[in-house]
Amino acid sequence: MVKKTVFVVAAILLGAFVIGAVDGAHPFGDPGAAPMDDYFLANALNDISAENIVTAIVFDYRGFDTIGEAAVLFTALTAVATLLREGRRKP
Amino acid sequence: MLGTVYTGFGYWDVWSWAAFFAIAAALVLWLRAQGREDYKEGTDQDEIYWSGNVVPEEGADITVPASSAYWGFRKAMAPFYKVLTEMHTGIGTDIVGCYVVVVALMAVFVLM
Amino acid sequence: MNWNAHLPALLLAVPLFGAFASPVLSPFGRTTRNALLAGLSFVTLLVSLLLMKSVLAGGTAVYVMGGESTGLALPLGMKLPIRIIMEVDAFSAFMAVCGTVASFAGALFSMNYMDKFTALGRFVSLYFLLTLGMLGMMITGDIFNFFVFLEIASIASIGLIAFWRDRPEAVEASFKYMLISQVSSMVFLIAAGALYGKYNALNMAAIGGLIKPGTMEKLALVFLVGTLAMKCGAFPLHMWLPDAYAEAPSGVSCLLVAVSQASLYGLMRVCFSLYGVNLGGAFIPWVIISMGLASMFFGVTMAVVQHEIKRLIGYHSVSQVGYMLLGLGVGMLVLTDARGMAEYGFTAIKGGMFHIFNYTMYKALLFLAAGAVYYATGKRDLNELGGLARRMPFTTGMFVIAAAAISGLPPFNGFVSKLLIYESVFAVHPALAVVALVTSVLTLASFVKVFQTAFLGPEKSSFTAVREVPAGMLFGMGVLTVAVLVATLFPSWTISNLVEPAAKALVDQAGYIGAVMGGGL
Amino acid sequence: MNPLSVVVRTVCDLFAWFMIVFGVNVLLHGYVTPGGGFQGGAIIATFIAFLLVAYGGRRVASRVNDRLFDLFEEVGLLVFFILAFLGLPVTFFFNFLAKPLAESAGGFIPGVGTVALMSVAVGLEVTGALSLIILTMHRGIRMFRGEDLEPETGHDR
Amino acid sequence: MIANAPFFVVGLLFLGGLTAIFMEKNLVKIAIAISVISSSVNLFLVALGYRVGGTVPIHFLAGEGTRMVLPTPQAMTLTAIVIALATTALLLSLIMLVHRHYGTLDIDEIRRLRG
Amino acid sequence: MMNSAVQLLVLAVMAVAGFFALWFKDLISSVISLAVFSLMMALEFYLLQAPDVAIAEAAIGAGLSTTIFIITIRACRRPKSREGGKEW
Repeated sequence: MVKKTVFVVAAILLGAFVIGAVDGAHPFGDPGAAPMDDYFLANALNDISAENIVTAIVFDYRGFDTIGEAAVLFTALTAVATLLREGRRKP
Repeated sequence: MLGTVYTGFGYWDVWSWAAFFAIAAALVLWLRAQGREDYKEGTDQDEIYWSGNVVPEEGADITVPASSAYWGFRKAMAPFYKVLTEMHTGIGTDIVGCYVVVVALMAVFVLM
Repeated sequence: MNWNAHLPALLLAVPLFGAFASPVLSPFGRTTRNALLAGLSFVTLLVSLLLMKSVLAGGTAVYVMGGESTGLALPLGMKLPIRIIMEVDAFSAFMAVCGTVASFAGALFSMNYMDKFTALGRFVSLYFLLTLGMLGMMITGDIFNFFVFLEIASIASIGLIAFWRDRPEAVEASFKYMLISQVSSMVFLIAAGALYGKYNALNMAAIGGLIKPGTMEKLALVFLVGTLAMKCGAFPLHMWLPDAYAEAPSGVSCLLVAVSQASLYGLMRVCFSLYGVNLGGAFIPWVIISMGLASMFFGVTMAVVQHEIKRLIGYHSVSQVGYMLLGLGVGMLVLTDARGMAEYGFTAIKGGMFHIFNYTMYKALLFLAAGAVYYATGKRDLNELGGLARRMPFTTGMFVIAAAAISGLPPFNGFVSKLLIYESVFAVHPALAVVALVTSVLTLASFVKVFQTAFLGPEKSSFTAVREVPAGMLFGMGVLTVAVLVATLFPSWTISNLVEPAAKALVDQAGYIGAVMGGGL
Repeated sequence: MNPLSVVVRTVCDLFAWFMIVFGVNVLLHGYVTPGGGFQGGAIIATFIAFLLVAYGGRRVASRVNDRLFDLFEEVGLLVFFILAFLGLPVTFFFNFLAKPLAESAGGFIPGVGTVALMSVAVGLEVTGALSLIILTMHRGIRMFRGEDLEPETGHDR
Repeated sequence: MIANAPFFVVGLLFLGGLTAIFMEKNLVKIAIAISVISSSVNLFLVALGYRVGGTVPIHFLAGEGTRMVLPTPQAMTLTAIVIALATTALLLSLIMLVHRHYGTLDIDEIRRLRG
Repeated sequence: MMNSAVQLLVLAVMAVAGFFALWFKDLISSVISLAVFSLMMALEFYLLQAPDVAIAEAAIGAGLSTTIFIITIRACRRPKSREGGKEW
């Protein structure tokens, strides 16, 4: 029981630190100067004529994340199919 | 030199050690060649001496199993190993708990 | 077109293609599947060697994914990079070479080792995905991309650890690893998101250039360090590691060793390049040093009393990771102190780095040898093994070489890297070197036990039918043996050509940032 | 689960087919309206979930062919990879079909170039993968009921 | 705190999920807790990109010349959501297998590997 | 102002749903709570001007995730009622 108490206390402590880290990022609703995102907002339509900037980012500017993400999904499918494979039937 | 490493405090040369090993091996082989000449295979001389008892047929009976190796060491360190094995409970949440405790402690100390 | 510039992309594209093509090609039979596995692993190894060569000759390689040219990190009028950038300096290339050698050896070994399982097409897919995750972590320069590759690596390794899903222990080990890796990767993502929110950049070099000390940065550093230290198995966070390494198929354990080194790479990248001079005092270096000491000592003491061969080697992994954490942590301690760095810090980093190479090679070899014993006899409990030296001479020989290297017996490469670490950490405090020496002694003791009980002694009657393992497995072990012997016989060549550029690249934060940001910090 | 009422089953059946149409719409117009590969694929994959509710597990397992979804997934992944690879004379992932806004009127491939094509490819992949995950896990239930599976012996002799 | 409400809720959900991992014994409940944690991280990422008065980052819907919210966190969140689903599926399959082998869902009884 | 009031309401419902998802002992209720939580999350994403993410979260969180949870709960029942267990 002592162990469990210690863990719960540590979890609450870590949660408090997570709140701290999250609050430390920037105030909600006011990200300040955002040069990288402003570049996307300004140039996505003109450069590659994408109306939806999020899609443009997902498939072009940060396309490599997307192939990684497709690989994650593929990995998960492969792992699930491996774990729950039919295997050999009894003769 | 290909085999020399300077550590800043001294150096290490693998080829001189290789030479040392070669010389030592030659010495050992020479010493071994000086051994008794009346040793003959197939006689009682190459039997295992088992304190006068009958030697068991199965090899496993005359070897020390791995669990019994370093018996004295384990005996001497028993309190230490008791703590250590109690720590490795093997429960999944304990592993997560260790992680959470360590990260929380690090965060506490880094902010102090 | 200039293939040299595209090597970083090819390094990732080759295993990715292997993973995607394996379900299509594996119905064509065993030969096709094995050719795919071994062939593409070999191509990956070749690409990583070429990459190493080009990085050593031409400096840090920057590859912009999807940019108008490979080296155009900053678009017109921008101070920050906007696309995903692969940044390969000498350290990354060095780690990639270590990882691909282990991957190639494991692939050769797995061809015969996995024969009696079903679903081998999926095994090949997962193997390539694990390689992909490892290489991606090693060469990416983008923190969110790092997270994606971390997830690929952990999911693939979870699938592979539980590959023999009819063994309850394998499922259990896999489940425990899944729990801890999920929680910790979420913590990692919180830290990455917080860094993005404050600096509006995801590139590690860009954040490294902008970062200022503050509360949020300290918390993010702690989260990143905790997660990555867990993934490489530092002491209080190591408990999943022996289970996972012991229950995975041996060819996979060999690759998992390299994957844990990728996490170690991430840890060092975060501490040296992302934070660097803003590390905020000596606290984090001391945390890493003490984690290293604890890992070394407690890992080896747990290993001495194990009697299951792969679990014993798994605990040794914990203990060996401690050496690297110790060496690199001492280097981190004197990062801002030029005199200490010149006197002993750089030697410590070199020692830690050389130990990464040695450790990957001999630990992978040990796992493969343990797997060969298991393949031949069907037993993994040391109490039931014995007298295998006559039946399996090649396996025995390679095991002896690996065991001598890991225990740091003088002529072998393990001794050289440990010597570098001992002599340099002695300058910080003698106690560090003493713990390292005691660990080395206990390592030797436990491997004497393994060698004596498994390979020496009288033959057991149940093992009369045991044969030497097939040639593919021997060849896989042979690759690693050659690597160990090269590092043994030519330590100076290895250090000056592989290790020293990597160590220089690691401590050179300005160089890492400048490669992307164009020199202007 | 006990059989659900007829109303629920009919509604689920209808919704399942509606979801496919909606998903394809979201998938194809991802570069103009909210949506794209993942969202469209995920919406189409709920089709299987609805079918499971509407028809029950046994009928779905016997009627639905896994090969089709396997094909979707493989084709999606390979097309995605090849599209990324085709940009290689410049860089991996280079958008070699894109046109600036001024020139992008009409044409078979919209001006966004590979974004639209990759979106469709990822949509196929996500559809196949998510449907297969659900189907495989659902088949897993049956695996635990009947004990007719021989444990794999691995490689011990 | 009211102004930062989404961030606060993120922290709260993270804390709750993390605590629930230690309070619960049932494996499925632990999986639910992990799911809640990953959802909270997703909310954090999206909330990072919000700008007061910003519109959807889609020119088709927003019209010209307006102030838009940041699009990068949304792209990251899409990736993170799919990753969360993939890991959840794998975790649940592992739970099914654990239940098959051990016949229980109590995490304290799944401890054959120890010491 | 209106927007932020709605946002606070959605956040509150979301926190409550998340709390209940962790609180309920019954697994099915817990999973249903999780689905509600995911729907509220999707609504919140919509309010934060992220319709792309909202669609993905609604389809994945409320639809597919719930399905696989329920499949798992079905699979992990105690195998006592063999004759009564009609397959789902």
